[in-house]
Amino acid sequence: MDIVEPMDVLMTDWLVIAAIVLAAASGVPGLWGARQGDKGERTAAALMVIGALCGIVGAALAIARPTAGIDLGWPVPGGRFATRIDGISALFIIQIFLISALGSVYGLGYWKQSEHPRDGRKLRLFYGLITAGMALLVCARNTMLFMAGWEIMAMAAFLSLAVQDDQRPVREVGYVYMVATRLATLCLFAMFAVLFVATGNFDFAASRPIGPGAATAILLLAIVGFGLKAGVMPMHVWLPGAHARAPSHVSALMSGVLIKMGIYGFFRMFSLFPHPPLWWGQLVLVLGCVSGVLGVAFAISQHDFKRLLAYHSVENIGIICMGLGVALLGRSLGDSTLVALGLGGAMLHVWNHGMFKGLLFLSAGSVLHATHTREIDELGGLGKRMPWTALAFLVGAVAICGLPPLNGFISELLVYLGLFRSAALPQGTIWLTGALGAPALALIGALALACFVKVHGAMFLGEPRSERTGHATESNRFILAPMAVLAGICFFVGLLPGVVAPVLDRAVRAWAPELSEQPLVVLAPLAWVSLVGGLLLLALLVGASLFRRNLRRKPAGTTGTWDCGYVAPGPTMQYSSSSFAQTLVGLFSWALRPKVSRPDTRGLFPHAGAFTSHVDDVVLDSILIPAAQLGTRAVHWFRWVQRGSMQAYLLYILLTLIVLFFWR
Amino acid sequence: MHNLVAPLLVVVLLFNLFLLGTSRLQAVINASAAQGVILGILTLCVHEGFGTWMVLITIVTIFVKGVLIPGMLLRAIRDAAIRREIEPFIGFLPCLLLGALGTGASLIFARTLPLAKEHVGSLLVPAAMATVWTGFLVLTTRRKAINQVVGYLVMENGIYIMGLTLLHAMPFMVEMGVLLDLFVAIFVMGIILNHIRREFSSLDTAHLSALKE
Amino acid sequence: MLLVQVLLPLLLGGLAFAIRSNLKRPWLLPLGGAFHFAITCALLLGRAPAPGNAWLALDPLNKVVLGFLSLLFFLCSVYARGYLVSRPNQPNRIFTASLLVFLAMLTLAVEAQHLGLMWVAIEACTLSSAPLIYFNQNPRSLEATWKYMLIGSVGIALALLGSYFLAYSALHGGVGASLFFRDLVREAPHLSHPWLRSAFILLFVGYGTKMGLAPMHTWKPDAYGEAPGLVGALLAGGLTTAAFLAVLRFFQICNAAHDVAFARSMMVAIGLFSMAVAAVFMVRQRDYKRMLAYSSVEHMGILVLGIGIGGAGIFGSLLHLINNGLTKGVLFLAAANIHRCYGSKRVEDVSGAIRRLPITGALFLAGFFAITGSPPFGPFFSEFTILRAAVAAGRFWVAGLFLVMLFVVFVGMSATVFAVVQGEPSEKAAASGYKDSFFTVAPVIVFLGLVLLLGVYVPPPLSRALHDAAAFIEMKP
Amino acid sequence: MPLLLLGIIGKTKAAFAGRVGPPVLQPYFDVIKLLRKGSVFSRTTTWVFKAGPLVGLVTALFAATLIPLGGHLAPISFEGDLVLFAYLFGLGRFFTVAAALDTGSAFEGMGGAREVTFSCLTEPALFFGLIVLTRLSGSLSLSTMIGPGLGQAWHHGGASLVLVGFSLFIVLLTETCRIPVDDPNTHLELTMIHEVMVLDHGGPALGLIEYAAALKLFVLGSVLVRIAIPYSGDPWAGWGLFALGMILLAVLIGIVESTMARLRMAQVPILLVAACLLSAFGIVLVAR
Repeated sequence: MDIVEPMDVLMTDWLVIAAIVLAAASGVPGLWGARQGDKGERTAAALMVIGALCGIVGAALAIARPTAGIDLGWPVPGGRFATRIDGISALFIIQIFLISALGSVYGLGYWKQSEHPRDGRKLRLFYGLITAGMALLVCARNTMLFMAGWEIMAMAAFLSLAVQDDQRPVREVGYVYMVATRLATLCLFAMFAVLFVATGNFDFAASRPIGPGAATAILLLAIVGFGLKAGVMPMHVWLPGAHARAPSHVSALMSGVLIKMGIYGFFRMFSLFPHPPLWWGQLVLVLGCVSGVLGVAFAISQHDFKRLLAYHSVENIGIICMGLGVALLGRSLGDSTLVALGLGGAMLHVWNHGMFKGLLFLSAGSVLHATHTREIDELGGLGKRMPWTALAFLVGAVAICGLPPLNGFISELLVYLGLFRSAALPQGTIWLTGALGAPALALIGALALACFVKVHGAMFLGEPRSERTGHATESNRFILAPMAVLAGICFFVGLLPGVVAPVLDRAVRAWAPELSEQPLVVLAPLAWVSLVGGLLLLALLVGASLFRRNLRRKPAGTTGTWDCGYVAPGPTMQYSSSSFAQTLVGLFSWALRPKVSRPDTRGLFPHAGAFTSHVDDVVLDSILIPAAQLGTRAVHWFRWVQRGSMQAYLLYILLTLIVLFFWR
Repeated sequence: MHNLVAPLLVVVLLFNLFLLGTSRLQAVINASAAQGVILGILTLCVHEGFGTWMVLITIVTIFVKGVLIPGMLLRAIRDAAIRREIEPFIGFLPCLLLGALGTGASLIFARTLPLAKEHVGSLLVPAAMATVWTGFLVLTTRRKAINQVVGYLVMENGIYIMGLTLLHAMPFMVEMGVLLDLFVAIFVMGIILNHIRREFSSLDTAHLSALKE
Repeated sequence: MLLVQVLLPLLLGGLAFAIRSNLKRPWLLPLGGAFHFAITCALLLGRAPAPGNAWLALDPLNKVVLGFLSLLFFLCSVYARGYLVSRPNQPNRIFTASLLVFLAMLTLAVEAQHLGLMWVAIEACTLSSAPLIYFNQNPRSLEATWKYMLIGSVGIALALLGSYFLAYSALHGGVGASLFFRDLVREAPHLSHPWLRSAFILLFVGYGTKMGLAPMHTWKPDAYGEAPGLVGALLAGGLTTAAFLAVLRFFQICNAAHDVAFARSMMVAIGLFSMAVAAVFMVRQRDYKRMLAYSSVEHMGILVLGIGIGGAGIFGSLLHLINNGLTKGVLFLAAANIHRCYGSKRVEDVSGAIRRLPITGALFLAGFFAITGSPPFGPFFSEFTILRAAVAAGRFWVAGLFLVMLFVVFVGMSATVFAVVQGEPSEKAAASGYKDSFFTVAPVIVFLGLVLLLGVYVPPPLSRALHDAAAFIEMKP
Repeated sequence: MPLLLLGIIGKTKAAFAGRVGPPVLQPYFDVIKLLRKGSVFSRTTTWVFKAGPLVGLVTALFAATLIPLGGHLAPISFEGDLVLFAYLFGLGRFFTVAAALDTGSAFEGMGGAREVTFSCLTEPALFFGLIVLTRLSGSLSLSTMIGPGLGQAWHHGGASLVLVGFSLFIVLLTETCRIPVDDPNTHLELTMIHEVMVLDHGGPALGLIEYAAALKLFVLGSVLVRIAIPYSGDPWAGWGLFALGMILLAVLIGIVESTMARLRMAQVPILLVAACLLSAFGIVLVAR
């Protein structure tokens, strides 16, 4: 045994490395395949699935027994090929490989080579690269290796977004994404440089305590750098457009996993600070609240369902940040309970959001594939035409609203517990953030509920609002199967949270090793929750069967919907999603700044008019773009320097000489 | 013979001012040529005793600076049929004043630099500075391409004067290299001048500002 | 052996006039490049004796530069053959000849151990590159050549003046009148400092003009914009490198004289200024070849910045010298292909390159990512090393400005590059018969491969050589 | 018991209106009758429409098991059950509104929109109140928070408890669709919230809905009553007090309904924000 152990521990690491290689290579064979013909795509999906299995098995083993890690020389300045899989990494690895494997299967039905001969191969190549990059950066224990993985991920994501670069809007969102991600990367450059100077090495380890100045610098740079990737509220500008325009399984990967890499960065960096100042936790917590509330508020006001889902990613990132903030508070107070609840909640929510947001994007993609529109107000009545997609979306919606008995509830419960406990703290004003956080989270939950009732209702219930929606048909099995798997996971985690708790404990320990261990099973009523959840489901099933029996006894008649005496009801008379959200949008108009154009209905016989309301991304369209234009104009003013006159050019040289001579 | 150095340098400086002040291209070119000849003589004066290669250098210098290049330039303006410089970017008078100021400044500047004992009190360094400065002025203020070539020549003259301060130190081939490169540079410029004339039917640099932001 | 390396290209250059056929002549270039590269390899691997006579010799510094330049020229010469054959109606006799002379003079400048000799060689490079820029023989290229020549010559003249100052400082210091670098370095402590400083300023400005540091960069966009792409690659990778080598040599002398603080501050200032100027002109740049020129200005700035920061920065900027040169090779050659295909270098007329020319377009995009310092490409490591050095030296403002410039440059450059690469190609472009050929694509792929290699694996010999060179500059035994 | 409350409310209003009014047990009769009826469904609807009432009822039942009735502890109680409590109602709301949208009628959509919109404002108010209770009791379980410990909580946190009581009362009126927020028995669909949502339900479904609504009233009401009457002693006496309190509450609601007019829809949010502020102020009080 003693001899065997290091052996298979080593194997664990290499298994994950192999998985990364397989994922990266998955798209390559297809490049030589014919433009038509499905060999390439099937090979790609197969490779990806195999790789994913390796990766998941490896990560699972790593959770079971901590691994030794790999540390090989890597002859680049400051580089070592050092990887290790601790509790935090393992969770992320499993999620990465799960979602990307399901996505690649989904791609078989959603992005058929026969339907996209021009860009199918490119897309699969970059898709594999995204996966590989993410897995690499999550394993990396060397900042250079981390940067490599990070940038591979970022660039591959841009390229897979840009496969449809023949459409202008795609080019625009791609540009915004690229600029944002570059800003993030540069912040990370600076952060790692500071880290190196502070610790004297390129590992993710505070070999010597980091001074307060450097610590603050690292915190701020991390918040900007990783926050941009994660899409924390003021820095979310790239997110809605990119998620809306990318192919849906790429959106699922982006929203489900890619933005979490920013969160991973938070976890990894903050784990270096055993005694963070109190204001760190409070700052992160407040950021989380802002991001959550505004994110969901923006979501409600959208009429493009993929954009709407994208804004919900902003919201959920906010919830995760709240959990992280609680954990930071706990760590600076040395309160292991808060740490366990906060970080456990954040971790679990990372995982859950990956699952249900992946599910939602995949089912949204299924709708898009069937109807070719992203306008919510053109849909409706799809529940009859695409029952399975509708069901999947419903599961995802209930889960994302954090309602029992699905997985979203568990993680939000943990965060709630953390917030309530921190609100119950006696010390000074620390409890204040918690006391504000809990109602904020409640507000977020209620708004999310409103939003998803609206979008589910408008898309799948009622009558079709447009011609093409009427002719929609259910998608093929490649599209449905991955959704089924994800829905299953949502139920599993929601009903048996006790199973995942130990995994979370390991992550918590990896994050704050100095604190005493507090198993979540003890801290949180997970057993109760699964009991209640199970009973709830049981009751519903029983009730349903009774109801059905009752109906069988007294057969129900059918008729049209009661129209309150209106003469000619039609599909267009249905309550549209925008009207559904109108009041709420009004409540938040101070932040959303909706653009409304009302028809002129004055006078006795008003003309036919149309009412439209639209909400842009305030930060991007009202602040950043004008600022950028201003800057460009300012820069253009300098152009006269290069005016083409030789005399001027020589004059510059002369002046330089004079200045330098005076400097001497 | 060493006592000739100072007066000759004064003449060089006067030529500088003349170059800045005058507008007729021919006069400008001739002035630069004369300056070249004086430099040739200076070489002899600065260097005690006639070495064989000293004489050689003097002859080559005088030939290139005083005959060959001016000849080419004169031919160029004859072909291009241009006689005088149009008003420079800043008028002639300001040019003159700037030149005079520069000369004064270079005298002061040379003072800040510690001189080797054999050069103490010699005008060589300030004269070199002043001439380079003049060259720059011509380059930056004149409109005609020819005039800029002349400016470049004057600058090279200044550098040459600087070179005289360490005639002993400089091995032979570098001297030759200087002249050679000077020659080739001007030669290529001459070719380009001809091209310019053919392409734009004038030597006015106003035509040469198509490439810009 | 070193002499052979200089003379051989000259010989071939002479041969270029002898060959009649416009199509056969270009073969001389790969030939010369291959010979040159072979000799270089032999020298660097120590197979061939490198008799360090007084005038030409290899030292840790120019070893690195020589190897890099030889490789660069070899690949460019392969490309040149394809390029010239693709333009049969354009006479290429003078072009071929002066390209080879350029190579010879570049080698001379790198290997020269004597102040004057190096200066002569660099001047000769300038002159021999004039016909290269004038290759297209239209008014625009003429104007570009004129500006390049005049500004370059002024720069070189200042460099000469600086050399005189340096010599004078030696004279005044009472040390021997020798202008060999090794003597100057040895005697540096005795040099007269006022003269040394003035000399450094003049030399920095003079050779800086050749490097294209702002504000002496003004010739660059015109020259690179009008010259054929491979000339751009050679100037941006080759001539600037030789000039940078010269600056390094004088920096080393200042180092040896223990009077380097002013030089450092000067270099940091000029470096940042160059980056700023480049950034300003790259925002909304509508001409993708001029954009590359400004990018070259930016990276020259980064080079001197790294030297000015010192410490790890010197290693970083030597590494960046190679990374930048190779990446510029990718970008200029790919841009040249795109230019040939679309017949325009304005963004308005060029779009969808990646659909029209899949390989070239992809290479252009990859080169862009590389030059903006994205891992896993080589430039990332060099730029990060420089940043690290700045932070370690406690110069946070420098580091901050450095990052800001990098960001602005990226914002500007990406807009132009994406506009070129993405979208649907115009009908005119689709109609033009141009296709990627082996000779016009293979070298670019090799360039990119090398850049990628330097990003994932810096061969230990290379890094050792770079460390030696850095130690050599810093006068650390 | 829940339906009885409705009866009492009806009686009270009748008394104010000077009528005799229906018998107190009338709601029972209604529900039983409904359950016996056959049902009619719109062609537009899917299974979601049928699921609505069922989920609404089941969730309300589970919520009921979480709160301590009378003097006894809740059958189900654990740390953090307050979150479950709130989110169970959320689940119910989700499906009720979904069912409303399933009919595709403009009016029911309108009702659903109002329901979720207002609940967005009641939830924070509820949680502010819960935080006050947590800080007072130091527990995260309903049965402890509003359990025996409440007695001394009144001593040191009385003022804030009063505020919380007020805000919870507003929450209750809103959640159970009472005047001044909603008018359960007008017949102008445009003005209604809850009733208009269930326009298309009939027969057993409607019966379930009616019962679920009453149950919701009962559950929320009992929380309020527990807070108002923090009795801890002999459980049976506790039951008595509790019943008494509930009846009083019903009467109170009746009085409010018959004395106040319905607010305009636009003004409802203001009322709810006020509720939030009340309980937030409660926090501030308990903090000092």
